[in-house]
Amino acid sequence: MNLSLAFQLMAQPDVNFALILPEVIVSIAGVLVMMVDAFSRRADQRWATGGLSLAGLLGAAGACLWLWSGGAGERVTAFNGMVVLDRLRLSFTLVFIIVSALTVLISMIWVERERLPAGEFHSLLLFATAGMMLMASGGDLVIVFLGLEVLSIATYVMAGFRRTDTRSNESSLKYFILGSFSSAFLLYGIALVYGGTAVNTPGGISAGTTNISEIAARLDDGMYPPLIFAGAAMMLVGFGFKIATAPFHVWTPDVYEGAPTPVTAFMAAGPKAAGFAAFMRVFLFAFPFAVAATGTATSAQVHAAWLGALSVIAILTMTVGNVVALVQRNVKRMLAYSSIAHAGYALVGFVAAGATGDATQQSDAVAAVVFYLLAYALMNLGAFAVVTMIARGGDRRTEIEDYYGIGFRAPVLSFALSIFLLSLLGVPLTAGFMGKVVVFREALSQGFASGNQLLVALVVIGVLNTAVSVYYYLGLIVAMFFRERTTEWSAPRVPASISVTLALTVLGVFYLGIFPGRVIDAFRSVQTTAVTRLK
Amino acid sequence: MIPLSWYLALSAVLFTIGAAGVIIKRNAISMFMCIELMLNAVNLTFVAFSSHFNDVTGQLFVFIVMAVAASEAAVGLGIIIAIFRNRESLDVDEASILKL
Amino acid sequence: MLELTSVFLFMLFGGMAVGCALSMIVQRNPLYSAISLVGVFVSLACLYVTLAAPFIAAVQVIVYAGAIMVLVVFVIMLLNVETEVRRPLRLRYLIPVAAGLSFVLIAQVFFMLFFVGPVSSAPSNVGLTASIGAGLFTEYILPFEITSVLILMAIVGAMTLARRAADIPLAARSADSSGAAGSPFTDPINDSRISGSRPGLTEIVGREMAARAIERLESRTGRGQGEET
Amino acid sequence: MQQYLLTILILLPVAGAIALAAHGLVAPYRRESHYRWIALGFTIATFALSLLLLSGGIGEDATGAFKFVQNVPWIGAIGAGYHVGVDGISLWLVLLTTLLMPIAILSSWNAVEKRSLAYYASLLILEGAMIGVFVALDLLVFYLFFEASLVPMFFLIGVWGGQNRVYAAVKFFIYTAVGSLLMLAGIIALYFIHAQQVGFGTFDYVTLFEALREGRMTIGARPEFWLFLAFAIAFAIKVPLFPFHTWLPDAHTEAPTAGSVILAGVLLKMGTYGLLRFNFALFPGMSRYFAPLMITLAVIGIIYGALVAMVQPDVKRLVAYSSVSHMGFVMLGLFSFTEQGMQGALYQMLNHGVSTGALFLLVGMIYERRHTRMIADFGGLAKPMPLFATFIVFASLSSVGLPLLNGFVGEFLIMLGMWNSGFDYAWIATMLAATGVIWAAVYMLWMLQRVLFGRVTNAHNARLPDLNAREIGLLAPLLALMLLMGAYPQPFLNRSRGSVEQVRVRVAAPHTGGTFTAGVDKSSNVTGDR
Repeated sequence: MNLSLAFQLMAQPDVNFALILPEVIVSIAGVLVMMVDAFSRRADQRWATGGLSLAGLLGAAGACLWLWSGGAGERVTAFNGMVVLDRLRLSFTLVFIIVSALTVLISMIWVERERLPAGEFHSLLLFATAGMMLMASGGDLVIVFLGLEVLSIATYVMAGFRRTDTRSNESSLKYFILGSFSSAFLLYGIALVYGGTAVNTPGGISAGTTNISEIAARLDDGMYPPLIFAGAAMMLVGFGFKIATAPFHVWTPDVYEGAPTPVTAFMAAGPKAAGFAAFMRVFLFAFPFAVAATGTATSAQVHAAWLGALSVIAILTMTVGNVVALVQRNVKRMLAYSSIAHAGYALVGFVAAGATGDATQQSDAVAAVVFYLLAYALMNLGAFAVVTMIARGGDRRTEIEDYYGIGFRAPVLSFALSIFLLSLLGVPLTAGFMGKVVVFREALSQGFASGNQLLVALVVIGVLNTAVSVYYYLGLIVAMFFRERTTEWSAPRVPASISVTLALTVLGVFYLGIFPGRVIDAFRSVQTTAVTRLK
Repeated sequence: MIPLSWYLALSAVLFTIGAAGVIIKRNAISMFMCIELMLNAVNLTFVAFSSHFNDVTGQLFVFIVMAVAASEAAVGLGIIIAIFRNRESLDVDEASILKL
Repeated sequence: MLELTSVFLFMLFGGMAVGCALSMIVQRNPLYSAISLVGVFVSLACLYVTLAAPFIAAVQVIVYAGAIMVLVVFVIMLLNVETEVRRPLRLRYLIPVAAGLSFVLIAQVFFMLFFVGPVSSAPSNVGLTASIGAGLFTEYILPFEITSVLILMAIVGAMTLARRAADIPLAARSADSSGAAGSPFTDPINDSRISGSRPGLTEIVGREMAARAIERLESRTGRGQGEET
Repeated sequence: MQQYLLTILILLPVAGAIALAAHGLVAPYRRESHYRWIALGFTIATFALSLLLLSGGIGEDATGAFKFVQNVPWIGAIGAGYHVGVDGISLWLVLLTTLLMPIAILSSWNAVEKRSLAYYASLLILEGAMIGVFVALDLLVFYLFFEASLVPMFFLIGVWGGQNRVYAAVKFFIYTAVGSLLMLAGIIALYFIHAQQVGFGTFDYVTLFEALREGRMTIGARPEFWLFLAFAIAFAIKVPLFPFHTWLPDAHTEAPTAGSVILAGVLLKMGTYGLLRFNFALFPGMSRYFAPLMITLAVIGIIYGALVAMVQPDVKRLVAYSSVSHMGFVMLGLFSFTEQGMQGALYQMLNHGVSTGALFLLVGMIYERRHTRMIADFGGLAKPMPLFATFIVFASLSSVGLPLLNGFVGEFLIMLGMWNSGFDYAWIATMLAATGVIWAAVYMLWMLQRVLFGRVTNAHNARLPDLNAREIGLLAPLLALMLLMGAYPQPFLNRSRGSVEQVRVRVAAPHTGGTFTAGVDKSSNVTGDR
């Protein structure tokens, strides 16, 4: 046996680095950061690695915009369909880059303050970013899975980065155990779908596939439809763990509370958005709305099943997140529950995207979700930047009592935090409000157009939950401005990198809140081109 | 030859045992081993499908999964060592600052 | 018709796998669990051989049984991990999830047993090293390369986490502890900016070594007492 | 200029807030007194600019059309536009806002020592948001300003308020925020109804109004029921109408003086303004359907507010409950659906802003001197503080509705309108409301008697300094307005007639609606010859 067989099997590898340029740039930057770190003196390490990371991310953003402007030509897939260039990917990639850049800015002062190895932290962050990008760009489940693993493994380490702190260790351990647990579910789902999509052709059994668009094409002819159902259910559980939807959210508060605050900021914004990217990529494109199929066809049944399950999950997620947040006394825990609730709001947009067969409407809904996640990322990172400053050495001061009366003693920090909280709450003129409006609007317009009462109900529940959330967001503002402090406290000096972060996030929150049109239009046009390109 | 479904059933049983183990076990290393068992169950599914369909993709996937499992093992054991250094115990209930 | 030898082999290795898996979760000593898990891995490798996947079978033995489990056993021995104590079930809130899940899985098993798929065709050559190599470097070239990033990152991560705490300067820890103590709160940021207040390298190392020595001494005596009682 | 005037009016105070913040950041050796001068400068400039609105010819023709309109697309993706304009209804409310703002800032000249930067910045942002509410002609923009006005007020109460400020601030925020969420739901529903029937979704008030009037868009009875409720509850909380009023006494009592003045003077009017502008114009059928209920609640509010005010031991709380009573009158007038009633209601909104504003200022002044507001702590103040006594008597009489003062005009028109409204049992409502006037006289005069007259019972009160020039200066314009509005209401009413008439025709006519000129002949212009 025989070389000839090998040659016979050997398809031409479809290598095209142009299509994965952002991922390549970020990975190279990660390696460079490690090299620079190894050869630089300790004192300027933080600036060297931080600056290099920012440069790498900037380069990736440039590459992303280049792809966006059609720089790669008309090609939409590469590496034998492993990577797709559609604009779901590009818009998410931009969000990831923004999240990572802001995390680098927040962490620059933190790594010095805690005497942590800056180079390792920044290179792990860059690798995690590459992982997130891969999750959004994967045209094949193997890439989605690998991206998820790259992201997860980097995040496990980052969560445990303060090695001498037991809380950080435990957070890391919990994240690791439950993260790998959910990966196993996802993987089992992939395996079952791979088996379920085998097709009986006249020439014999044609093998199953893990290619997302292939899966969609084979749903109705698959030999073992029950396997597809089981696989989809398993993947739902796997992704549900990753984006912390109820009832798979139980790990979130512990992990978020224990992890170092800059890492928590990153985890709540980046991996969550990446989870959404992969989740939407897989479920919208592999199990799409079945236009022509009859109700008994597998594709229609799978679609109805996951959409129904997702709606229930969305309701649970919004409600659990908000209700449990009401009783939290720790700010990081409260923000963790709030992040669960926000995942629920974004899921409403996801359900809207799934409920339609119309390509334009679907891409509009996807754009709304991306916008929402971008808005959430900005306000969340900003809020955690402030929490980092207030918590100080060792992340000790994160109880609500630690915020009593700081309002006018640290005006910059507390006013910035108030803006972020109001935005999270959804007060007009902020990004949070606009995000909710666009997401709920998509859901309602689908609901009214198709007579789908479920979507309307989702929006109503979302609005009710917003009303509930008034209480706890306001509670923190009340603590900062209206309460008196009994213990001694001096305002922390705000270092330059944090000032920049706060300025960027505050401006971003107001920009997205007041002039969201340009950004939404950009995401939308992108989504539409994506759909037409892929057809 | 054995029908495909036997292998699938076997792997489902192994997966369930692994998942149950994660929930029952309270030692971090044992939990980690249960997760490895779950991954192996998935691998069995892949290999069974692959040889059934006469398609190499499933085995390639298994190869990737093994690499992932190895990386997870390295990082997971690193975490376990770090936590043991600080706490001298791997019992996830014991002295847990954060509730699980 | 089912070939008797294959049925026998399947029953043998499948039974071994399930038995070892059960033993793994029943054992209270992590070391025994680890050895049972090695048993599962080996049985699975044998099953891969019956599935005409010799390459994967070999890798299974080398990577899982050879590398990962050795690492696990090494860590267990290194850390002197204690035997588990039986206590009421942890993660209570997961019980409904678990119940639902196991129901689904058991239903799946039943479904699979009653739905007897067609018996596989003639022995294939997809499992051979050549075809896997060809696949890895054509179709799976990108995943293969991502794997390299993954492993690199895992090395960095494991190193970062498991490195001894000694290379963290003592100054950082004292800042931590003063933060915990509360008032008067010294701001570590401001402190760290005063370059004059930083101890020199020799001082750090010296203090650190002394601290480690004391720590070690204390922990040793502490543990000794614990064992006696 | 015409086109941008309103935008400038909204942004000028906000620019003032930004200037304050910049001053605070840039000048390291800052003096707190700079802030109040900056704030005063910006508010006076805003007031001066807002006077230009009078030159716009509003109310000179009968159409009541919007002037100073600016309409530009804002968020293309969801069809929201930035559309502002001013008509006879909003004209006076905008002017009231810009007038009260410098007064509010002057009133806190010495009262706010700490954190004055944030204080004045909050007031300025609040002013921008309030002007925005009154001129917004796009429902989404209206909602934005409606909510945005909440945040600075929340801070004003919570940071600079009295003892119980946290409770009051949170209650205020949650009540109004939850109410306005309902309105948001209604706004979005309107958007989709328009999208379904006309083909494109819009938040534009004028477009929606025209589509409804010309029958291009019809809202079914059941949706209209819910839509009316969604809007009406949001506004009723703001007014506040009887069962939703519980946040008001707390907020008023705990707020700093300037906050109370703005709250009573302007913020409450957002509710009645919203009802008049949106509920009546967009849901006329349901407005008629709900009128009996609303009238009942209004009458209950009038009497309840008055009775509770009577037993208050705290002057500020007394004035707060009198607001509940007065705003009941406004609601009564609005739901009479007659020209007199609605014009009277609009007029009463202004009156209430002026006279209750003045009362809160006076209470604030006495509080600054004595640090108490309990009626029992005072007595015989007329002797040491004759000027103060004069002013408070004057303002109280205006609030009570003494003829020749402004309160009388409004209340008389409202009761006349209600009497003529043609509702069954309208006379009962009118009679009951009239007793409200009597109760008002009782509680106000009783309060005056206990505070001002008699012997000086408390030694602290004997040496109190009388009002100083600043205080006289900030009260004088309000007193002048009371006299002017009481003696010569015609110019005020003329300006708003056309716009009110347009809404009235819509809401009083049968549901099919007609052109608004068709309705004019039906009602004689009683308004003029009072």
